[in-house]
Amino acid sequence: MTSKFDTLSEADIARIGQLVEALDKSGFDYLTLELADFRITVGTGAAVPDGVAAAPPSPAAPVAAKAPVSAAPQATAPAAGAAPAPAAEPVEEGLVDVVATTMGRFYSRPDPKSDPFVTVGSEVTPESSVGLIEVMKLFNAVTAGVTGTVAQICVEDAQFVEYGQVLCRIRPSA
Amino acid sequence: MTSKFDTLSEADIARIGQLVEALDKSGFDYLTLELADFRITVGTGAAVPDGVAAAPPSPAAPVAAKAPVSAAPQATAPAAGAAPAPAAEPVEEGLVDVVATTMGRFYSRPDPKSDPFVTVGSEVTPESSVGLIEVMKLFNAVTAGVTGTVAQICVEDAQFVEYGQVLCRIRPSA
Amino acid sequence: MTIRRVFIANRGEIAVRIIRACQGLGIESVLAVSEADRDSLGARIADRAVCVGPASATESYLIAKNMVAAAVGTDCDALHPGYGFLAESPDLAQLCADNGVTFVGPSPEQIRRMGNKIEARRLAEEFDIPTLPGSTRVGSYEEASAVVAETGLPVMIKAAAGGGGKGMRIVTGTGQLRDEFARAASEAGAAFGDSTLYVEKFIANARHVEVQVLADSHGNVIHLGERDCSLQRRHQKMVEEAPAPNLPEALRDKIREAAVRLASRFGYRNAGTVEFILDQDEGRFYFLEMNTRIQVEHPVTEMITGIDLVEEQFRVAAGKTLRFAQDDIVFRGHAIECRVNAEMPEEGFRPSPGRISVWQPPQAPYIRLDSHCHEGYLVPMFYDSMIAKLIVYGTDRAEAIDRMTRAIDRFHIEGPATTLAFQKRLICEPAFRDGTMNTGLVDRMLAGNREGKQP
Amino acid sequence: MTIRRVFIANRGEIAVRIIRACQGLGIESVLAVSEADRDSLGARIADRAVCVGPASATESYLIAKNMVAAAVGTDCDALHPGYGFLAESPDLAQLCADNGVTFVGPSPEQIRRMGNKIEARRLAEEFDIPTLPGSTRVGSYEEASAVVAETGLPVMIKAAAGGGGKGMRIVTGTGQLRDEFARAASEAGAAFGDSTLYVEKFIANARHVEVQVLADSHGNVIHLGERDCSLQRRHQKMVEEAPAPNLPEALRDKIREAAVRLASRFGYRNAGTVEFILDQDEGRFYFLEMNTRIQVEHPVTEMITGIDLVEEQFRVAAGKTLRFAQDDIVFRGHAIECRVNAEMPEEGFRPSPGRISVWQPPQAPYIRLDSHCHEGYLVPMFYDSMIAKLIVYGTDRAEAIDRMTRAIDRFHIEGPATTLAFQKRLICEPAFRDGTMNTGLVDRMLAGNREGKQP
Repeated sequence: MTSKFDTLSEADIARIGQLVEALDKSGFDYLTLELADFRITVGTGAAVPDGVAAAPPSPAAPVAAKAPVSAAPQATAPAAGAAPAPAAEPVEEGLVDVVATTMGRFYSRPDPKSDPFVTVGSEVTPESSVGLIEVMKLFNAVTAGVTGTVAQICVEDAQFVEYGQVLCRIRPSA
Repeated sequence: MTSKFDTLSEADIARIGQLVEALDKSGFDYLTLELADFRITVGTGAAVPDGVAAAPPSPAAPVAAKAPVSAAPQATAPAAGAAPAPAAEPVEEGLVDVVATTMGRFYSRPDPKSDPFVTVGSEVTPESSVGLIEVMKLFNAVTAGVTGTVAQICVEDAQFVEYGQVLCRIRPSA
Repeated sequence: MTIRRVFIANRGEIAVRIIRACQGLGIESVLAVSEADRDSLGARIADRAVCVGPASATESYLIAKNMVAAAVGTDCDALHPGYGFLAESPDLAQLCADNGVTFVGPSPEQIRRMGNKIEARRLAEEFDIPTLPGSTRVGSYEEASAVVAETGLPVMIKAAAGGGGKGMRIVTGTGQLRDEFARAASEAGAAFGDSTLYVEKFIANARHVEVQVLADSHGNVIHLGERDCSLQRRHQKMVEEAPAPNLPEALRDKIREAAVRLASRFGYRNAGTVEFILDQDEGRFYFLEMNTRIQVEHPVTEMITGIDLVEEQFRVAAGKTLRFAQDDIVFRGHAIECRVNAEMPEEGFRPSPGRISVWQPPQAPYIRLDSHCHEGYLVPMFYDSMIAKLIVYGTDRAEAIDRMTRAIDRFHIEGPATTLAFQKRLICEPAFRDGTMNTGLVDRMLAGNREGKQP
Repeated sequence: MTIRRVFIANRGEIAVRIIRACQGLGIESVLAVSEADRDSLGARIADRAVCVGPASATESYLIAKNMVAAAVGTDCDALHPGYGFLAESPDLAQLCADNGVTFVGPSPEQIRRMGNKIEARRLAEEFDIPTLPGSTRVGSYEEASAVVAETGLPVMIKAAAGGGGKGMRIVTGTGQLRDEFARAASEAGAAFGDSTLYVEKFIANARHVEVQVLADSHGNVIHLGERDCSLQRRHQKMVEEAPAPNLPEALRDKIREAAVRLASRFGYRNAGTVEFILDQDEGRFYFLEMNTRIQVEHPVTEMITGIDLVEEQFRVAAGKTLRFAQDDIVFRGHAIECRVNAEMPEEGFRPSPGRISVWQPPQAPYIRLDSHCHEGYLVPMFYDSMIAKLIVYGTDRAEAIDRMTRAIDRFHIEGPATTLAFQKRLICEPAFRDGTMNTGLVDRMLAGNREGKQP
């Protein structure tokens, strides 16, 4: 067996030193750095709780150890857009999410022949419809809720959306 | 098994030295570094509770979630004295542990009528016996290994001791 | 017709149980989750989880059209309702049928008819299955005594409107009937604003015995033995076992045969349970109702038969012929289940939701745990309080009881309070140990024995 | 005499298995651990763990006097040896006896006699149990042909000194004997510096069938059916099942009866396994050896009988009478076990120790996992490479095979390489599926089929 540090260059070692210094100057208690096959922890006091509290491997759950599966669609929808956590996608500051008030099929236009209710750039008022959600032939209009301009459309026409899924984002007018 | 260091190159040792220096200059308590097949921990005071990395709650183990059970005796011996981790008991600086070279029954005196081999304060040389460990009527002398004064006796006469258990601690003479 | 992807319209341990059956059969699973269940174990192990609404069940798990819309929207060809929620909703089954989704259960018609107690009772009588004498609504003393003349004494008089023992009276002597009737009527009126009463034969020494049946769509029906669920608190089952102890073999056969007859004359399909009340003194049994779904306590039947009931549900729902004839079923040993609820026995069993800080279940070859819980899991306040089903198998009933007792001792849970210690007391009761318990045991213990305060 | 506290002189999954049996019986457990096993799962769940030496087994788990000294030193009244290590050491059993510690197993004398292959063979013959013709050492062609005259052809000639197929020759025709003998002798001489050979009847189409017996100290002996362990790589079992498939019932009964006769004529006590080689072409079986301990593959027997073998070991060791007569044993369904080893099939199955980064076993009612591993566990390099036993039950063999196949697909392990994918290929082999495999299957697959490289 060759050097354990084969995977670590001199530069890496130096950088680790820098990290330690940087952290030292900072007011933080610990730093954890994880790469593919590399993990470093520096800190004071107790060791870093490894996210155990949040979602621990469950005795009952073979797969619980993996990252929590978001309830976001995996097949039919652009998952990121549908993920509950805004963090799922870099979101521009100050945009307002318009979310699905019920799960169902999203329609971006009143009928196949018409134009979409809104497109990026459309001006909207709180009452303007941004789309319809159909559940068992029952259509529910989704309204913008704010006055502003449509900045992003996050779902496609005729896509199945979940409850709470972000449909579009609006830049409120100042 | 030959030297534990077979798997570490001179260069490795040097690099570890750098890391230790970096940590030393800093105000931190410990540093943990994990590579594919290699893991290092540097620290002061209590060892890093490496619970998360080394011993996570196991799907297979209902009780694995509880704090790692030290292999130290729980019933017959003063557990703290036997615990492998030095952290188990505040230990005076610079003392040398004399540990059990085999598991068995520890005898502090050559025979019930004699005085103990050593008591706190006794002067010892590397060859001095500090006690006997009996396994199936076979008695093994345990020697001090250093020159100095007995500072602590950690086990009782006729107590069952584990392999590696600390029997006494010696303050080496300068 | 084969099932490729199934939508699971449920949550908690049964969702996990169903997903694992899917994995075992190579069927994809899509799980409905409310906002509160997004990160549940079920959501983690399902191939996909779909948020169908907010935490409140009435806005999520209880909306049939949403469930079916979600099943269709996620391209599922079947739907499993589990138990509770919409499991016995004819509408859900109908919506599935209308939308070309295979409902893993009986037909909407069968659910509807068995769901109607009067209709179910009529069916049982039609198939020559004994039903409880009386059980009719009475508005006056005269009507009441007419019923009594037919049923004989003792009878139970209770408010037609409500349950929970309110306005409940046991009448043992003819002389008391008039007074008891009057008191019960006024109590009922006061409690429910409706003084209509219900009179039925009272069985003092009763046991709850139910038979698991399994039927395919080709007219084949078998039973998988019976379960005894006599340990109930206010009609809530706490401990179940299979087979039923202390049952004369001739009587056991009669009960099993009656259940199969009901299911087969009725043309029933999929898994179902026929519930009976057993009069231990007279050695007679009476039809109570039929549950047209998989039941909470199905694991005890699985333990003594070696058959995976949920897997078989999928097979027969897909139109396959039963893989077993009645003679293929080998019953062996004894199984007991405790429903572990997050409740405080010492405070009237009020729910005790919250974060589970320690979860260390016992493990051994003959211990089975069905649960969706784990350390760090937050037991939500929105749903029922069952957090696990602890099931043990023994070569005989005594071994099963011992194993359960030790298993409970080894089950460490911190965070929510649970019913485990109380259930340990139950199975250690002499009446249970020697198999002579009846449906009144739990409530008697609670009423009489105040150590109930420190279970 | 009852057992209050037991010392477990073993490690890994069997230590965990034994500790859980103790918990089920209310027996305290003290586990021997080497320095490498201080933090093992066994150490965590045992009531106490005692460090008996450094990591190297020869300095820890293999020192009989230390084990007994530790048992005495921790006030244990019994010792369970598990399998491997000192499980079949007469010295350990003797030391226990000398120190008043109940050995959970047979007497030292019985271990010693069955441990001596010549003696064991003599005993089998004495009890009229067929043994393999030949199996004698020969130094010259003349001796060899004398043996052949008695056994008939074909015969196998192999080096008496070594194993691993070195200098192994199959002789089918009398004409070849002289040449083959010469070649084998010179090969053996070259390889082991000893040209002595071993001649025995060669069984081309052989299966490994073994019978589980259980005996108390009052002369009662029963069998718990047989296991088929024909899937072996270089005599290492990889997949085991119960019952043995494709066995004419008459033959099955004969084999079971022979095992019981051996154990009872021998006066055997505790759990044991009698191994036979089955000649599928001639429908005959021959005694191989008797293992005087619990065996790795005991779970498949537990799955089809519902009996906890380790618990029963403690009962009979404590002097209790067997709880079962032969007729009480109900065999149901089919069970299969895969020994999951941390090995690289594509590199000649060399061990692949290391840290387990992902450990997600499949879970379902009829899947059982016996293991000491968990995420974050470092598989030590000092001991054998078995990290788990994956066991499934099915109502029949086909269901068990399907269940195992899917269970393997669902078992996610990262860190060490494992044999699982290879075992999936094994159980999917047509010869295994239809139960016509023989002990040569695995090595033939490895020799022939080079997809073995990407299992």
